[in-house]
Amino acid sequence: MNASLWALTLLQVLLYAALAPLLVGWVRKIKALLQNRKGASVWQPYRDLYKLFGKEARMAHTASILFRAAPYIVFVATWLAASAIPLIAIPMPTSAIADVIVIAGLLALARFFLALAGMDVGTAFGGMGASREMFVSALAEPAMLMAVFTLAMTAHSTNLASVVEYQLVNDNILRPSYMFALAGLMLVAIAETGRIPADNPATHLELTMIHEAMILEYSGRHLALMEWAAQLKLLLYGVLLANVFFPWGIGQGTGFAAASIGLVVIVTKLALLGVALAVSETVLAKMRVFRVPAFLNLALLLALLGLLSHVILEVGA
Amino acid sequence: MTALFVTVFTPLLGGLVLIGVQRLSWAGWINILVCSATFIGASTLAIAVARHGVLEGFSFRVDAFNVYLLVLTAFVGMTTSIFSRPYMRYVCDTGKTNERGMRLYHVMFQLFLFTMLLALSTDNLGILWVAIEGATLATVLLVSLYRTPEAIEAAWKYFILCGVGIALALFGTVLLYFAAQHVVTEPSAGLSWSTLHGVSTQLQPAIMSLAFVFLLIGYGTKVGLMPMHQWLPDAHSEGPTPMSAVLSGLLLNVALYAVVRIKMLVDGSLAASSSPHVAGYLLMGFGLVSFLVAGLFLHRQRDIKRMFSYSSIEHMGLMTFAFGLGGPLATFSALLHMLVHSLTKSAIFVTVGHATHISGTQAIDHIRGLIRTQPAVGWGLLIGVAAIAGFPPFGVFTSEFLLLTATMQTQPWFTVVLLLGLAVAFAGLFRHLHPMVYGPMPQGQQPVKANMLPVMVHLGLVLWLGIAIPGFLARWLDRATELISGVHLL
Amino acid sequence: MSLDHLTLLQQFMVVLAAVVLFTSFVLLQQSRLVAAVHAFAWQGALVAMVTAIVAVAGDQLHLFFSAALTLGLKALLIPWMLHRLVRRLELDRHSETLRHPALVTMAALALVIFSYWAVAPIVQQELIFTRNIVAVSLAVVLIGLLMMVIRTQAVAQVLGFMSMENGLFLAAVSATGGMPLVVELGVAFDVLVAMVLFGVFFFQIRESIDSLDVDRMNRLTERVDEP
Amino acid sequence: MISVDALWWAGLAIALALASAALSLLTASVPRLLRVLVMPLFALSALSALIAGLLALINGGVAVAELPFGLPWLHWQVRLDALAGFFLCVIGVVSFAVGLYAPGYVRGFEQGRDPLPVLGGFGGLFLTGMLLVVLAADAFLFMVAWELMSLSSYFLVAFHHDHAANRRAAFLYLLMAHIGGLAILLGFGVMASVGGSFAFDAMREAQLPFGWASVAFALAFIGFGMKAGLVPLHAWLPEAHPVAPSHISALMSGVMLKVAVYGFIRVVFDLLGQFHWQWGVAVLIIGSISALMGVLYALMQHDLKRLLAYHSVENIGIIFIGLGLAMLFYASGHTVIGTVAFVAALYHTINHALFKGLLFLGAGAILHSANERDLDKMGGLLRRMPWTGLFFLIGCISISALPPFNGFISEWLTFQSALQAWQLESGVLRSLVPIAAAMLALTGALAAACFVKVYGVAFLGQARSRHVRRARPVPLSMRAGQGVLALLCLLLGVLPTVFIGLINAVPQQVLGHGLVQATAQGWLWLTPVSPQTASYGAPLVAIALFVAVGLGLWLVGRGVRRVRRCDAWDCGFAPPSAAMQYTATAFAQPIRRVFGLLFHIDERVEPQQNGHLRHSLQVSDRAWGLFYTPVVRAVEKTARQVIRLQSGNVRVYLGWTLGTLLVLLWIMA
Repeated sequence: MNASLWALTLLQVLLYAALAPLLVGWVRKIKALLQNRKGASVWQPYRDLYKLFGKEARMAHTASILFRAAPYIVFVATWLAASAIPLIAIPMPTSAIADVIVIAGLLALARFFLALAGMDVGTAFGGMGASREMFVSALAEPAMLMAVFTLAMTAHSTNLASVVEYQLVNDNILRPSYMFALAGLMLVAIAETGRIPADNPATHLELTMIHEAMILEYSGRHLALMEWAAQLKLLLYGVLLANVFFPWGIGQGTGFAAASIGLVVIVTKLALLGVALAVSETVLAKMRVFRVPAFLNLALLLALLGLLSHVILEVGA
Repeated sequence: MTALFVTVFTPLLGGLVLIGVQRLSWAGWINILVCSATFIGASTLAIAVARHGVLEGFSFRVDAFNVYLLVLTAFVGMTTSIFSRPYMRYVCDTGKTNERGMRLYHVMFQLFLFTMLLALSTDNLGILWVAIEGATLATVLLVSLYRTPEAIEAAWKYFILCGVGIALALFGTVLLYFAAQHVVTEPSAGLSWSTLHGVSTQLQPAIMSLAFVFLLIGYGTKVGLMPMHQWLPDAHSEGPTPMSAVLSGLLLNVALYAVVRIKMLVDGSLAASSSPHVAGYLLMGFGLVSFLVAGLFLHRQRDIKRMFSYSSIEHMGLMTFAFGLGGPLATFSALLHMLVHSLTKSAIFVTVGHATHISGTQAIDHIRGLIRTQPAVGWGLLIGVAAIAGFPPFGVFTSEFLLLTATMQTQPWFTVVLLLGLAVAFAGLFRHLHPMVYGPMPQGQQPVKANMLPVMVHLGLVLWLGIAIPGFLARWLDRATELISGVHLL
Repeated sequence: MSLDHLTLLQQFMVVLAAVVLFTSFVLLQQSRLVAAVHAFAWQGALVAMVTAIVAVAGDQLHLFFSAALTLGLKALLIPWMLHRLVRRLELDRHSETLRHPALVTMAALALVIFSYWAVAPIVQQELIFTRNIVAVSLAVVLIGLLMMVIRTQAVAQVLGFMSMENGLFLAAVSATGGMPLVVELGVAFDVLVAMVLFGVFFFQIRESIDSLDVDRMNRLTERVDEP
Repeated sequence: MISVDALWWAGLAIALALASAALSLLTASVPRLLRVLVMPLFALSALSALIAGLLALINGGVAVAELPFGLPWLHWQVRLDALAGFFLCVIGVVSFAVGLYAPGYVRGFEQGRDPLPVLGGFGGLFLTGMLLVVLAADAFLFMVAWELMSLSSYFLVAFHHDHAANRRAAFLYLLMAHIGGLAILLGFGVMASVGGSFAFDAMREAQLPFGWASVAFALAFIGFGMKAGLVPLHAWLPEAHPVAPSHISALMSGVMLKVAVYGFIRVVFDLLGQFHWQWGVAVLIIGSISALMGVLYALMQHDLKRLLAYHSVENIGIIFIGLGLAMLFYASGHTVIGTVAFVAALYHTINHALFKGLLFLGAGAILHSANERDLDKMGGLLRRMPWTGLFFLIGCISISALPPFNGFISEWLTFQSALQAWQLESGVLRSLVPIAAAMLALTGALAAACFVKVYGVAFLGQARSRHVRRARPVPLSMRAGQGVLALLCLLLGVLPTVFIGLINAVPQQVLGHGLVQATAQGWLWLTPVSPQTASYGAPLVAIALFVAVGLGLWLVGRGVRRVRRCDAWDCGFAPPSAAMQYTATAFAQPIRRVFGLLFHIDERVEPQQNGHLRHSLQVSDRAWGLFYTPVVRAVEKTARQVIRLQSGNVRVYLGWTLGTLLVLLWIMA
């Protein structure tokens, strides 16, 4: 546990917060280009956050103390969850502190308070959003856990760092379980981060909105934190997909060189993921809320298949 | 010996005295007085027996088996008389009966106790028969005391069925005597139980088994074994409540006592034969049938006293089964169960008396909200029923637990049947009990002047027996067990 | 054992026993109450005679006493009480129609055979001659019971009960040469009291359902709510 | 070796409980005594029980004693070992909180028409029963204590007996408790018939053949499962728990169910002392089903206490998942992982005791100050009763298994043991365990959804009825009672290593294997199997969370900077009224839609005279139609047949006598 290691970890943690808006900006930009629009610059999300932090926050008369505390809790929980995932280099003490189940737990905590905040003011939209968010996540969370359990059981560890390491050590094996897990996790990521087709991040005044409906009442710094947390969550899932399934290039030591290479690699991976996301969001249409369960059941099914194919095909053999 | 005579003949004298007593208020007190005297006599007798062992003479025989039944009988008789004084006065005030009826009641109450004690303490099977028949005669007029069509009908059925049963028992006794004749030389001893028990191995198996059939059916009718039980619910439900208490608590016990005494003789004579346990099997069969069927009967009752008389049948069935099972543990449990059942059941009937008094009817549908109206009565009934249903820490649980243990050791598969029966009976009792004790108070229902002392005493004793069986009682029961099953437990 | 081994007295007794059996058939079939009471009285008398003969044959003195007891009780007192009751209940003209008399006779005969079969183990171990009569007495008891089952008339039921008692007396005498005296007395006393109580009940029943038809006493049943 | 003083404390606990029961007879005349005397005694008794349990766990020995009661040849045997000690702690801690809470709560009953002695007396007996069950070392005392527990809690369930529904619930409860008790008794009978005695030691010695052992196991599983409320034997639970006074509901849901778990562990893990994978599979499946069905039915409820009761079914299911895994792994010889699962089950046992007790006390507080149980009439309570609001929130987070609170730890441990399924030999089991894990995950997520619903509808938003709008904070004692439990929820979540170190004595004694490696890395690190496999730095996570949030509030929020209040925006619609909020029913609607076929839903919309539409929704338990009504019908039918025996005609009766006589003569001759 030398200092450089902790420094590296701190760097990663800060990088998460720093990179999160960029990914969102990038996805928006690509979407715009795909739709033959010029679109705002990739830095736009940073400007939005800055502006929001500057503005004064307003609260409804009916809002309680929980409404004010929620943004901080949501942001911190999401951030902590993210900081346990290796971003640019594997050796991270944080991933020993919090293994993948804890990450899921922290995300659930964030969601818990997000939903409560949605219900706090006592508006129809807030309740609707909370109800749908919890209902979607109720189906998505097990799928996610199953997907990561597949990896965990393969690597005999729920510690993400060691999972990634295991991947790198014997990466030339083609595992059926991984394909299922990857597919499942992708669907979960889409649902959890509120992207099309499960939800539409770019809409209000629509009876199909989920995430936006909950933060409808927020303004100023509170809104900023909520938005930032959402962006972090997107980044988190992106990194999870990128680094756990395609870990190649991630820095193995604590050396600065390895880390910088890792940074370049992960940025490229994320860029590619962003493109893929943008494309899918352009070609797909938002589905009705009550089609979402089918979507998530598919995810759950895939994840479970991954797990079963692991315990049956890979361990038994 | 004097203690014995005091015990047995005090009630007789009391009865004769009570014929002359005109004043109703006195009669009640005299009743209590006589019963207390009897109880004191019985207790001293018990001490004597505990000290010197078996007590014999004048064709009486008091051993460990019947001495505790004597004490029990005297005790329940006393508590019931305490309860019956105010209760019967209330009955008289409601005009259900009149002065003559009351005098009849008091006289017959004493005579009934006399026959019970006589039947328990005699050594002569003939006198045993006479006493049990006498018990029927003493109680039959009390069953019809209220002169309602139902009461008379119940009395008639009681009379006819028990009369027939007893007649068959006499035939059995004759056969017994016959069997005895070419073993026992001088004829007078031919019916002495102790003599017969001494020579029981030489008695003719064929005749003995024949005699056992008649005696089982005869006395079994009194025990309330299915399918000869039909008189029992009628008689219990239509007679005055103190009568129901002593019938359920004592008469059934005495009849069962007779059956067991006979079984001991028969077992002796059949020991060498091809089917040594046939008597036991018969008892087990009758007991099990009575137990299960009575449990089902409980589910469809409309009259509270009928319900509890069916519960009596159920428990008598349980005891019969236990005695039939034989073996020290089962016998011990059966003896204990006799004790706790009659204590609990008479307590319940006393409470039921108050409950019917409160609501003015015996119909379960019209007895409501007792706890709200009069907590003492409501809780008394609730706890009494919990006790009889076999909930610890009450004694009934202990005896049932022992019985189940014994069954598990010898006939494991019967245990399942017993447990099913217990569950069914339990549900049957509580589904009717619940609406009676709980819920809001009906309009214009008034608390009554209730004397809950007997109930408390009885339930207290049962609770004590459930938590710890006192040493002297354990030794008593153990000696009785040894007497009956040949093996002792402690 | 065959009759020719018996003395005349003993043969006579066997005959009497047969007649006792016959009387209980008569009792079973007799539809008029007064006549039935008379038949019952005769049965009692016959039992008393049997007792007396046993007493003579086995010269047991206390049996004379019980013979007298039987005669007084079963042949005179109880019939007289019954007679009075019947008259006071205005039943002297009463006659109930028996259903399927032939069937009942068949059943009674079957009972006779059954009872002989049942007591066979006793008879087989060849002992003193009176033992054959045990079968008869059991038959009398069973027929009495049968009578109580088929007769719907309270008085007739009591008659059945009493003839059962006769059977018991017969059994006691024939099988064992009489019970101990104290028991005899007790039994006799019980029977007497029972008779008195029956008398009381006739009137109680009469005033409650103004009839003596036991089939009409069926209030106390669990089947009220049955369709 | 344990010194007797642990046992002495336990005896003191029982004595005090009995004293509180006895003294409560006085409350008939002096109502005040209930809260100034009886309930404090209750709390003291609980406290000494807790001390006794802790001593037993720390010293980790066995103390036995014999009481001069019971059968002449089998006196009451008492035995205090680590397992008993652990459950003494569970009972003690919750009962203590209840004892703190009750004085404030029962004040409301002093004017009521229901007799107070019942409340205090049977409360004391209830506690006595539970303590004795845990201490009993022979089947007779065990059964006595067990039934004492059932009976006294039944009287408490029937405390408010004016409503027919409550009476029905009480009857159902007693009936099923009795049947369960009989099953347990029979199970003991089977073991005793081999062991030769009803003393637990003899049973422990006896080696049952697989057949008989399975019978005993099945009977114990049915009997204790009925008490613990496993599906499908749970029907009484959601009926009975809600109708008792709330502090009693807390005891029943929080503690009594755990006593049932204790019984199961004692019989299966200790007395039978053998494991077969068939048993493990049975327990695992039933546990998973209970967990899932429990939470789904809970989501459908809008009566708060009923909802909590259904959550007890869920959590008991989770506990049994842990036990099932333990049995499975032990049966296949993987003792380490089996121990992990066992400890997970124990940990969840105490956790559930804590947060379910806390939640029921909270529900009681709402009932006390707003006199309301129906979620759809609540709302905005957080601003009216802030402390209760805070504690209830902690309870919600804990039961939803979210870090850094205690519920998460036990579920994490359960997952960890399930994730070792790859070590199992049989492919079937290897694939069965992950499915159970999946159901567990689903359960957790649904539970979170359910408690967002509860908290959001009850404490947030605006009040939906007038009397809720008038709710006042509850008295100090009630807040104290909740506070203790809330604090413990946090502690058990933050310092798992400490508590696991305590619990460790239990598997050490019962199974012979401790969980040393779990706490080997120091108090910071929880490593159930090995540091490489999995590790969780609970304190660090908690610290990071709190520090970061604090910093955030300080930096960004400048502490609590004033914010300007305004109307809710709500996309610019008219200012929202309370009626426009999502109700509990509405909240659960999507899930009701998805899992529709698991419920018995009766939803209808009828037009009224005044042209309005009336919407009624009735979600009922499928278990009734499937398991209960058939049995009832069968009994009724046979009874109806049998009573024909009592035809009422004396001649028929005589016929019976004659017939019986002839038949018997035929048999004998």
